[in-house]
Amino acid sequence: GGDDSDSSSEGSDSEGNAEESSAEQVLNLIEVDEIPSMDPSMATDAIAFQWLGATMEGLYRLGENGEVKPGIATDHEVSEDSLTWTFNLREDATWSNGDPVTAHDFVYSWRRAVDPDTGSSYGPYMMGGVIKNATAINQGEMDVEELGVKAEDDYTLVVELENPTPYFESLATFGTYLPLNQAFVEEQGDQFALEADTILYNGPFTMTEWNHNQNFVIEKNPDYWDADSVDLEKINLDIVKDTSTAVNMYETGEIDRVGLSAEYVDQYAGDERMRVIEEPTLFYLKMNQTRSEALANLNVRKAIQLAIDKQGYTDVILNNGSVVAGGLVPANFVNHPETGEDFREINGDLVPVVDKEKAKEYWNKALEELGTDSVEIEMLGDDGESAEKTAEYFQEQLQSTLPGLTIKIKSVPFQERIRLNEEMDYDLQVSGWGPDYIDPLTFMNLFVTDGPNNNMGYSNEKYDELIASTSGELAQDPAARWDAFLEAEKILIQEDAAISPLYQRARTQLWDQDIQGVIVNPAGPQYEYKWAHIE
Amino acid sequence: MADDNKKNLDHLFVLTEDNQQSNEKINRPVTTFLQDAFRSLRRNVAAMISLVVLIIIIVMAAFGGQMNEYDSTTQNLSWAKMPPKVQGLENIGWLGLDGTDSETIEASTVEAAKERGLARFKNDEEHITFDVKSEGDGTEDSAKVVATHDVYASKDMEDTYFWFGTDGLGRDLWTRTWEGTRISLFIAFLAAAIDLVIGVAYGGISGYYGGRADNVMQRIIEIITGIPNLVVLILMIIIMGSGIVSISLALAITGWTGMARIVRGEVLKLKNQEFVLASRTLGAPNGRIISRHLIPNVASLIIINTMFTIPSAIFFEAFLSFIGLGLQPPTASLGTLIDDGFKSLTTYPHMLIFPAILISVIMIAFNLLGDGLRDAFDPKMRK
Amino acid sequence: MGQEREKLLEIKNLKQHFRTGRKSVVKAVDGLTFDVYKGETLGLVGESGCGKSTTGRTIIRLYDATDGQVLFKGEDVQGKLSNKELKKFNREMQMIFQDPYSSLNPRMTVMDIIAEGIDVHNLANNENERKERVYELLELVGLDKQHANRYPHEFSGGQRQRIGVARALAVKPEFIIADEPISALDVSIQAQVVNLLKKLQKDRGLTFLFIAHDLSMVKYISDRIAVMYFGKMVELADSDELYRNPLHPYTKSLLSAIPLPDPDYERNRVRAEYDPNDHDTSEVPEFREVTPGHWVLCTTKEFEAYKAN
Amino acid sequence: MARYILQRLGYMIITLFIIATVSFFLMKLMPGSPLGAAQEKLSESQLEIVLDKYGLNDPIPVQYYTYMKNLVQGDLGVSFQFDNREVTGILLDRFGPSLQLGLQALILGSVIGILFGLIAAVYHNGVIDFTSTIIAVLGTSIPSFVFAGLLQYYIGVKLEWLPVATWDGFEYSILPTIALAIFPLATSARFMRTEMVEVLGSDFITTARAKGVGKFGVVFKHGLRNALIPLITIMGPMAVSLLTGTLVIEKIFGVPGIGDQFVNSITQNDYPIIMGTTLFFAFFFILVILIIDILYGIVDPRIRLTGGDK
Amino acid sequence: MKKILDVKNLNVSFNTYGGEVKAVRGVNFDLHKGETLAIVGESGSGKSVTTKALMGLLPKPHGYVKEGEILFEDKDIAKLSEKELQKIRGKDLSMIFQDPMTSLNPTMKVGTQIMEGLIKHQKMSKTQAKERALELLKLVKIPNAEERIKQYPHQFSGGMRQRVVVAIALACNPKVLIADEPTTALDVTIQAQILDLMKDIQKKTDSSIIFITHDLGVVANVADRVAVMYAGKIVEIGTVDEIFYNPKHPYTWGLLGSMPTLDSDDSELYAIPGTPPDLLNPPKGDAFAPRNQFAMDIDFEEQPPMFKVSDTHYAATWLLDERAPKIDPPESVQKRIDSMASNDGKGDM
Ligand SMILES: Nc1ncnc2c1ncn2[C@@H]1O[C@H](COP(=O)(O)OP(=O)(O)OP(=O)(O)O)[C@@H](O)[C@H]1O
Ligand SMILES: Nc1ncnc2c1ncn2[C@@H]1O[C@H](COP(=O)(O)OP(=O)(O)OP(=O)(O)O)[C@@H](O)[C@H]1O
Ligand SMILES: [Mg+2]
Ligand SMILES: [Mg+2]
Repeated sequence: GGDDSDSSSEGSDSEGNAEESSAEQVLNLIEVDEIPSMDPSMATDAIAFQWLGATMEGLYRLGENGEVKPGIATDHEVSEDSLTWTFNLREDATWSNGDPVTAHDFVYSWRRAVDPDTGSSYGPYMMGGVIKNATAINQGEMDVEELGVKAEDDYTLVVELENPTPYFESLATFGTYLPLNQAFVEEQGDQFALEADTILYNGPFTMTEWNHNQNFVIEKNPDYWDADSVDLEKINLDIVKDTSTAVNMYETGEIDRVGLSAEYVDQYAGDERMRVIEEPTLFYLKMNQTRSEALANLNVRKAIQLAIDKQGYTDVILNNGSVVAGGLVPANFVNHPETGEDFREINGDLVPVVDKEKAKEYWNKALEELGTDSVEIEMLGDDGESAEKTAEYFQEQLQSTLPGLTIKIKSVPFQERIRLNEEMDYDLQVSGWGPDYIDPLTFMNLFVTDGPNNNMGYSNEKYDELIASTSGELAQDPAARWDAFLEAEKILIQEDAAISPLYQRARTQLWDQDIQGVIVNPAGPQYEYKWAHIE
Repeated sequence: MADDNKKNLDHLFVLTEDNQQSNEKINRPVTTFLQDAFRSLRRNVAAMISLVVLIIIIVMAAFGGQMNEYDSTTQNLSWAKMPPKVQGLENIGWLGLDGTDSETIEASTVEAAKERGLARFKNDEEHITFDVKSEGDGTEDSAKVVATHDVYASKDMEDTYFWFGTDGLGRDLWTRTWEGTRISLFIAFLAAAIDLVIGVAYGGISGYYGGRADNVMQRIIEIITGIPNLVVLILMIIIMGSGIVSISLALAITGWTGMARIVRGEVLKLKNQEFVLASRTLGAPNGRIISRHLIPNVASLIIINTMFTIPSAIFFEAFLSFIGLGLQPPTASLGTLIDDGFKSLTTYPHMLIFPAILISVIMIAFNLLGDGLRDAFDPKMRK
Repeated sequence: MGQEREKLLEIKNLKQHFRTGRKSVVKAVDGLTFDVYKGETLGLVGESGCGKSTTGRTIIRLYDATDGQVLFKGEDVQGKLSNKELKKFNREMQMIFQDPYSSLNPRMTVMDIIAEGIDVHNLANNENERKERVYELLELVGLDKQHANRYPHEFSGGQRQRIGVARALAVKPEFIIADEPISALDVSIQAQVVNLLKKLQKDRGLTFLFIAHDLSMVKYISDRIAVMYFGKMVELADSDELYRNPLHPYTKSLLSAIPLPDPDYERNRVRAEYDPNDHDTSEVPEFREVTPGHWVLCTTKEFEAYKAN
Repeated sequence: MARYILQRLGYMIITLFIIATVSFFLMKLMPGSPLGAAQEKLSESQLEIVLDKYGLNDPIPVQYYTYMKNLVQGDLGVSFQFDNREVTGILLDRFGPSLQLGLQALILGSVIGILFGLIAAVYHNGVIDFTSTIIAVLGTSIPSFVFAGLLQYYIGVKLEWLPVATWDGFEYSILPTIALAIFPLATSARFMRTEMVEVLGSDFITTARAKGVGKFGVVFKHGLRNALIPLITIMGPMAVSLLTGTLVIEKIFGVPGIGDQFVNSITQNDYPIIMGTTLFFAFFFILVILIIDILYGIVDPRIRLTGGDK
Repeated sequence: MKKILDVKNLNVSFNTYGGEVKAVRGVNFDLHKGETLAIVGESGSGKSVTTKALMGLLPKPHGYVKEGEILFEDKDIAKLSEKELQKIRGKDLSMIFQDPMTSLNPTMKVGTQIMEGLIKHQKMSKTQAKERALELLKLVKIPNAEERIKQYPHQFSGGMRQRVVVAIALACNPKVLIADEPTTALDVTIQAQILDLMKDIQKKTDSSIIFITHDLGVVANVADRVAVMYAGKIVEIGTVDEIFYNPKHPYTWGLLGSMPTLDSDDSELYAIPGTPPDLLNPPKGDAFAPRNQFAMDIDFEEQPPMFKVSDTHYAATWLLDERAPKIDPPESVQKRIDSMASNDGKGDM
C-alpha cells in the first residue's frame, strides 16, 4: 500500500520459519491502560489519541518520517497572508454508517471542541490562538458560530487562523481536529463514544469490541476510502499494566510486541527481536527561580547543568536507548526548511554531557555570590517508572559534585506533583515534553513568560520576542523563523541556563520479526498501523 | 509382706510429730506470671529459634551495615548490578556467591546460543565461559548452553567483594539490605507502638464503660474500617510527605481498630471477673481497676497481637512500595528493595533473593514467636 | 429472740431486674425483705439461678438496685452516696467470692491482692506497716507469710479461698457476704474454709450472709436460713427450726433432696417433689411470720394451715 | 430474624451515610485536580471552564448537597478519568472479575486450608501437621507479588500450562486464583488446626467417642462444625478483602478488577470513583459482616439473631 | 454374682512437658453384674483417668496404660485396637460425663445425638432410631419429647441436658455404665432426680454401674460398694456400710469428718489439712502421709500394702499393721459415725 515502499527492517532470514506471505494479518498487542475517551473533543492522552488515530481520519494523516499524507483532505491552498486555509475534501470518504464525510463534520467537531459547554481541555489548548476566535469562544465571549471554520460546500473546508501557523498542516492530523458526524453524536447524546457501537468511524480501522479495562478489538474498515492500502485485518488489544507480565506474555507468544524496562533490556541484549524506538520526547530538569534563592542564581543553574553525568544515566539507569540531550528541541524531529538539516545538528549540544570541573567552578562562584557555603534544594519526584532511581541518582551526582549542596527529595503522587508544579512550590523537578505537532514551537513556547508550562519563574524579554515573532512577522519566512528558534534555544539553555536538558527518550521493545510497516509517529498517535502488514 | 522386711521397719511405727505444719509450704521458687510464660516458651523450639533469629536480625539491622567498607548511598554506575561474591564461599558453586552472572540460552545450534550468550554479556569474551548442556540438532531451541560471566574479573575487581552484590546504581546491597531491614522494622515497630497506644486505650475505655459509650465507639470503629486505608495513606503522604512517619501513621490510623476490638472483647469479659468485682467492693477507683487489674490481664493478648501487627506492617510497607507509594529514595526498606529486585527477577535475581528471604524469615519468625507466645500465655495450653 | 437484737442490715422490698433484650427482663431478685442481725450468720439457699448471687451483689452495690432499700446500720446505702460515705461503706461491708480461680487477679502477688484494700483506704502509714498487716492476715487465715510474694496460680483452691478471705478482712469489715465460698472446693478442703469462717466469726464478732446451695453446710454454719426460689424468698427461720419444721413445700423438697453420708438413711429416704403449680394462684402470696422468727411466703389460706400446724 | 436483618440494614444506612460524608470531605482535602496532565496545558481561565463542567467550582456545601442528593437516587456521578462514564457502571463492570476471582480463591483457599488444618489437627504433632504448619506459615510470609510473579513465570512461561495473564475465560482465572488463594489457605489452615485441636479435646467429643463414633464421624460430624465457628470470624474480613479485589494480583495478571480500578482512581484523583468505591467497599464490608453473623446463627444454633445488641 | 469387669494392677501415665505424670498407680478392683461401685476421692486422685482407661479413651498418644489389665468379659480392653473399641463403646460400655453443659455437641440436635449410637450399634434405620430416641427421652422423663428431640442442647436446662446424656449412655442397654461425676454440676433437687432415674433404670436392665463422685452423700445413696482413691491409688475399698460405719483409712476419716450432717453440731469440722501431692513426683512412702494427722515414720518410707479388714473390706494404711499403735478415728468423726448409727430409720420426713 501507499508510497512507503522502503520498509524499515528486512532481515528475517535467520530462522527457518520464513513462511509464505499468506500470514494471518492479525496483530496481538497490549495497551497499558483503558482508553479514557474515544471522543475526539474530550481526549487528552496518548492512548486515546492512538486509537482515535487508528479508527478515524482527519484532514491529513502522518506517514513515514513525519510526512503529511492525504486524509479526508486531498490538498489545500493557503492564502497570501497565511491566515486562510482552504481544504479540498475527497468525496469517496464515508462514515461507518454510510453517511459521507463532509466539511460540515469538521465544522461541527471543531466548534464542539471549543464550546465551553463541552468542557474540553484539549480543544482550547490545540485550537486556541490558532483558529480564529477559538479562545474568545471558549471564554464565552463569542458564539461558537463565529469560529473561523466554514464549510464552503460539502467538500470544501475553509479555515481562518488567528495567526499565521506554518505547521497547521501537521496540527490538522491531531486527534482534536478529527471530524464528527453531528447527527450521530446528537443522537447518542450522553452515550456517545462510550461503547464500540456508539462511535462512528471513518478511519482505516473500526473498533469492533470494547470490553472496558479488559480488551478491545480493532478491525479493518472495509468502507475506508483507502481500504486497499490496509493489509492488517485485526488488532487484538489486551490491557496489561505490569511490564514483567507483558514480557511473559510475549515470551509465550500471546502478544507480538512488548516494551522492555531497563532490567529486561539486559536480558534480551543481542536479541534480534529488539528494536529501539527513538521518540522526540525530551526530558529536562526544571529549575524554579522563584522559590529558592540559590536557583535564582545563574551560576548555580549553570553548575547544575554540568554536574550530572547524563551518559551514565541514560546508559545504566534508563538503559532503553535514550540518548543524552544537548538542547530543548529533540534530534530527528524537525529539519531546516531549506537544507533539510536537523535542528539539533545545527544548534549542536548546548551543554556538554558532563563537566564536573566546570560545574565546580560555577558552583564556587555562585557560593561566593550567595555568601554562603551550604545550599539546600528540594527536588520533586513522582512515582513513575525509574523515577525513584532518577531522583536518587541526581541527588547523589549533584551532592558529590557540588560541595555544600544538599538535595532533599520529595516524592509525591503524580497528581500532587502537578499541583506543586502549578503553584511553583518546588525547586527542582524532572519534566518531559512530547510534541503536539511537528514544529519547534511546540517545545519553544513552553518557556515564554507566564506560559502555561513555564511554572518556574523564567522570563526573558528577548526570548519572548523571538518566540512571538515566529508566529508573527516571521511566520511566512521559514528560514528566518528557524533562526529565531535556534537563537531562542541558545538563550534559554546557554545564556540563562533556565533548564538543564537531560535526555531524549527512546523505547526498547521486542517485536515479532514478521511485523512490517508500523510507523512510529513523532506526534499525535504514537503508532500508525494503516500501512502495517505481517509477512 | 516378707518377714525380714517387717523387722527392719519396726521402729518406724511411731506417730510422726508436728506433721501438720510443714505442708502449707510451697517449695518451688517464686515465679511471676511472665517467668512462667517464658519458661513454657523456652520449651517451644520453633518459637525459641524464631526469637534468636529475630534478635540476630535486629542486631544485624542495627550494625550489619557497618560490617563492610561500603555505605548505603554512594553510587558508582560502573559497579552497577554486580552479583554477590563472598570471601571463602566463592568456590562453592551452588551457593551462587561466586560473583558471576549466568544465563541458560537455548538456540538451534550451540554456536547461535554462544553468540547470544556473548551478546547478553556485552561481548566480553575474555570473561565468559560456556557450559554446553546439550548439543542441539539444528531444530529450534535444541541446543542449550549456560553462559557464565565473571563480572568481577571483567571489571578488574577480583579483590572486591559485595556480599549481596550491588543494585542498579552500584550501591552495596549488603549495606542497603540491612539498612532496609532497619527501616522496615522501625516502621513496623512505630506502627505497632501507635497501634498499641490508641488501640489499647480505645478498646479499654469502650469495653470498661460499656453501654452507650461502647455502642457509639463501636460504630466509629465500623466507620473507620469502612474507609479504605489507601485513601488515608495518600492523605498522609500529602500532608506530611511520603516517609517513614506518614506510612507508620497511616498504618496505625487504620490498623488500631483490630487491637481495639481485641482489647474491648477481653475487657468486657474481664470486667465481670470476680477479682474485678472484689476490687470494686473494696472501693477501688476506676483508674486503679483499669491499670492494676484489666490492662495487666490483657497484656498477653496485646503482646501477641503486636507480634502479628509487626509483620503485617512490614508487609503493608512492601505492598506500598510495589504500587509506588512507598518510601522516598534513597531510603531503602525491605519493601523498596524487593520491589526493585522483583523487576530484575530473571536477570539479576540476587537483587530480589536476599531481601525476599529476609522478609520471609522475619515474617515466619514473628508468626512462630506469636504462636509460641499465645501458647505460653494461654494457661489452657500449659501444664 | 430476734427482736431485741441489733439489726445490722435491713433489706426492704429489694428488686433487681436485668434487661436482657429489648423487651425481655430477667427478674433476678423480685422483692426481698429481710434483716440481718449483728453477729449472726444468715444462710441463703436456693437452687442455681434463683438470684442468690444477685442479692449479695446488689446489697454490696455491685449492681444498682432496681427498687427497694438496703439499710446498713439504719442508713440507706442504695442510691447516690458521697465519696466519703462510699468509702466508709466499702470498708464496712465486704464480700468473699465463689470461684477461687477467677477471684484472684493472676497478675498480682498475694501481698498486693491482700493489700489492695489497705492501699485504697490508706490504712497503712508506710510500706512496713502494710507488710506487717498482710503477714498478720496471712497468719490469721492459716497461711505462711512466705506466701506473700507468690502468685495465685501457685496455690490450691482452698488456699486461694483463704487469700480471698484475708483480702476481705484487710479493711476490717463488720459484715461479710460469702457467695458460695466453698462450692468450688474439694470436699477435703471445704472444711478448712468453713472452720476458718466460723472461727473468724467467733473471734471478731463478724456478721455473715452465707450464700450456698449445699444445705448441710449452710445448716452447719448459719444461725438462721433464708430459702429463695425464683427471685423470691419463700421461707426464713432459725436453722434448727427450718430443718425440723420446714413449712413451704419448696423447702421441704430441698431438704429431702440433700444426700447425706449415711447409707442407711439414704436407703430410706423419701423425696418430696415440689411443683409450683400446686399453689393457689388466685391470690398473690405474701411473706408472713407463722411463728416468731419463722417466715413463709404463703397465701392467707396456707397461712392459716401453717399456723394451725 | 427478619426484624434483626432489617435493623442491621438500618444501621448500615447510617454507617454508609457517615462514610459517604467522611469520604466526601476527605476527597476535598486531597490536593490536585482530577484533570491530570492535561491541566498543565491549560490556561487559568480554560481550567476554570473545565472545572465548572464537573461542578468543582461550586462551594463545598453545594457540592456536598449535590453529591448526597444524587447518591440517594443511586447516582454516584460520572468518572473524571473515563470521560462521561457512569461510576456505577464502572464499579459493576469491574466488580465482576474481582468477585469471581475472590470467590474462587476463597473457596479454594478455605476448602484446602480447612482440610489441611483438619488433617494437621487429627495427626497432631505428626509429619503432616508439621508440613501443613510450614505451608501455612510460608503462605502468610511471602509477599503476594513475589508469589504471583513466580507462579506466572514458572507455570505460565516456563511450563506453559496456563495462560500468563489477562482475563478471557476460566483458564485465565486459574493462576490468579491460586495466587490469591494462598493467603486464605494458609490462614484457614492455621486457624482450623488450632480450633480443631481444641475442639477435639473437648468433652462432647469424648462423649461422641464414648458412643462408639468412629474417627471420621468424630472429626467431620462433631468436630468440624464447632471448629468452623471461630473460623468464620476471621473469614469475614478476609472474604471482604478478597472479594473487593486485590490490586497486586489484578495488576500482575491483568485482571480488570475493582482493586486495580481503585488504586488507579486514587492516583488519578478521580473523586467520583474513589468515593463510589469507598462506599461500595463499605457497603460490601457491612453486608459481609451481616452475612457472617447470619452464618453464625446457622452454624451455631446457640446464637439467636434478635433485635437486641450483639 | 458374675464378674463383668476385672481391673488388675492398672497403671496409667501421661507424658507431659514436665515429665511422666503417674495418674493411676496400681489400681485393682472388680465389678459384678448389677452392682454399683462408687469411686470417691478428691480432685486429681485419678478417678476420671481410671474410667477413661476403661473406655479406651485416654488422650493418645501422651496418655497410655503403662501396666496392668482391664478385663471386660475376658477381653483386655487395654490391648484392643481403636476399631474393636469402637464396637464396644456405647454398646457394652457406656459413659456419662460430669458436665452436662459441655458434654453435648452444641451444634447437633439432641435427637441426632441419641440416635447416633443406635444407628451404629443396633444397625437401626433412621426412623427406628428416632422412635427409640423418643422412648429414651420419655424414659428419662423429658416432657414434650416429640418437640424436644428436634431441639439443640442450649435449649435445655442443665438438668435436662444431663438426662439427655443419660439417655445417650443408656441407648444401647450397656452392660456397664460408667458415670463420671454425673451430678456434680447439678442442683441438689435435680441431682436427686437423676440419681433416682439411674437406680431405676439399673433395676430394670440389670446393668452394672461405676459411679464416680466426691460427694459422700451421693455415694451413700447409690453405691453397693465403695472405692476410695487418693493420689492414683485405691486406699480403701469395701461395701458401702463398711466404708461409712467402719472406715479404716485416715483419708476416709477425713472425708467423712469434713461433711457436716443436718444434726446441729457446733464442734469444728474435721478438716484434712494441706493439699494433694503432685503426681509428677509422687512421694516415696504413703502419698497421704504429709496430710495425715496420724502419720507414722514408716509412712514416709514405705507404701502401705492393702490390709484386709473383712472379705469385702480392704484398706491401705500402716495403721492396720499389727505393729502400729492402736488409733481410733478422731473424735468428731467417731461422733458422726455414732450419730449416723443412731439416726437409723429416721430418714423419712
Ligand atoms: N448481669 C446480668 N444480666 C442479665 N441477667 C443476669 C445477670 N446476672 C444474673 N442474671 C440472671 O439472674 C438470675 C439469677 O442469677 P444469680 O447469679 O443471682 O443466681 P444464683 O442463685 O447465684 O445461682 P448460682 O447458684 O448458679 O450461683 C439468673 O437467671 C441469671 O441468668
Ligand atoms: N491429659 C492429661 N495430661 C496430663 N495429665 C493428666 C491428663 N488428664 C489427667 N491428668 C492428670 O491425672 C491426674 C488424675 O486426673 P483425673 O482427671 O483422673 O482426676 P479426678 O480424680 O477425675 O479429679 P476430678 O474430681 O477433678 O475430676 C491429675 O493429676 C491430672 O493432672
Ligand atoms: Mg451465684
Ligand atoms: Mg474427673
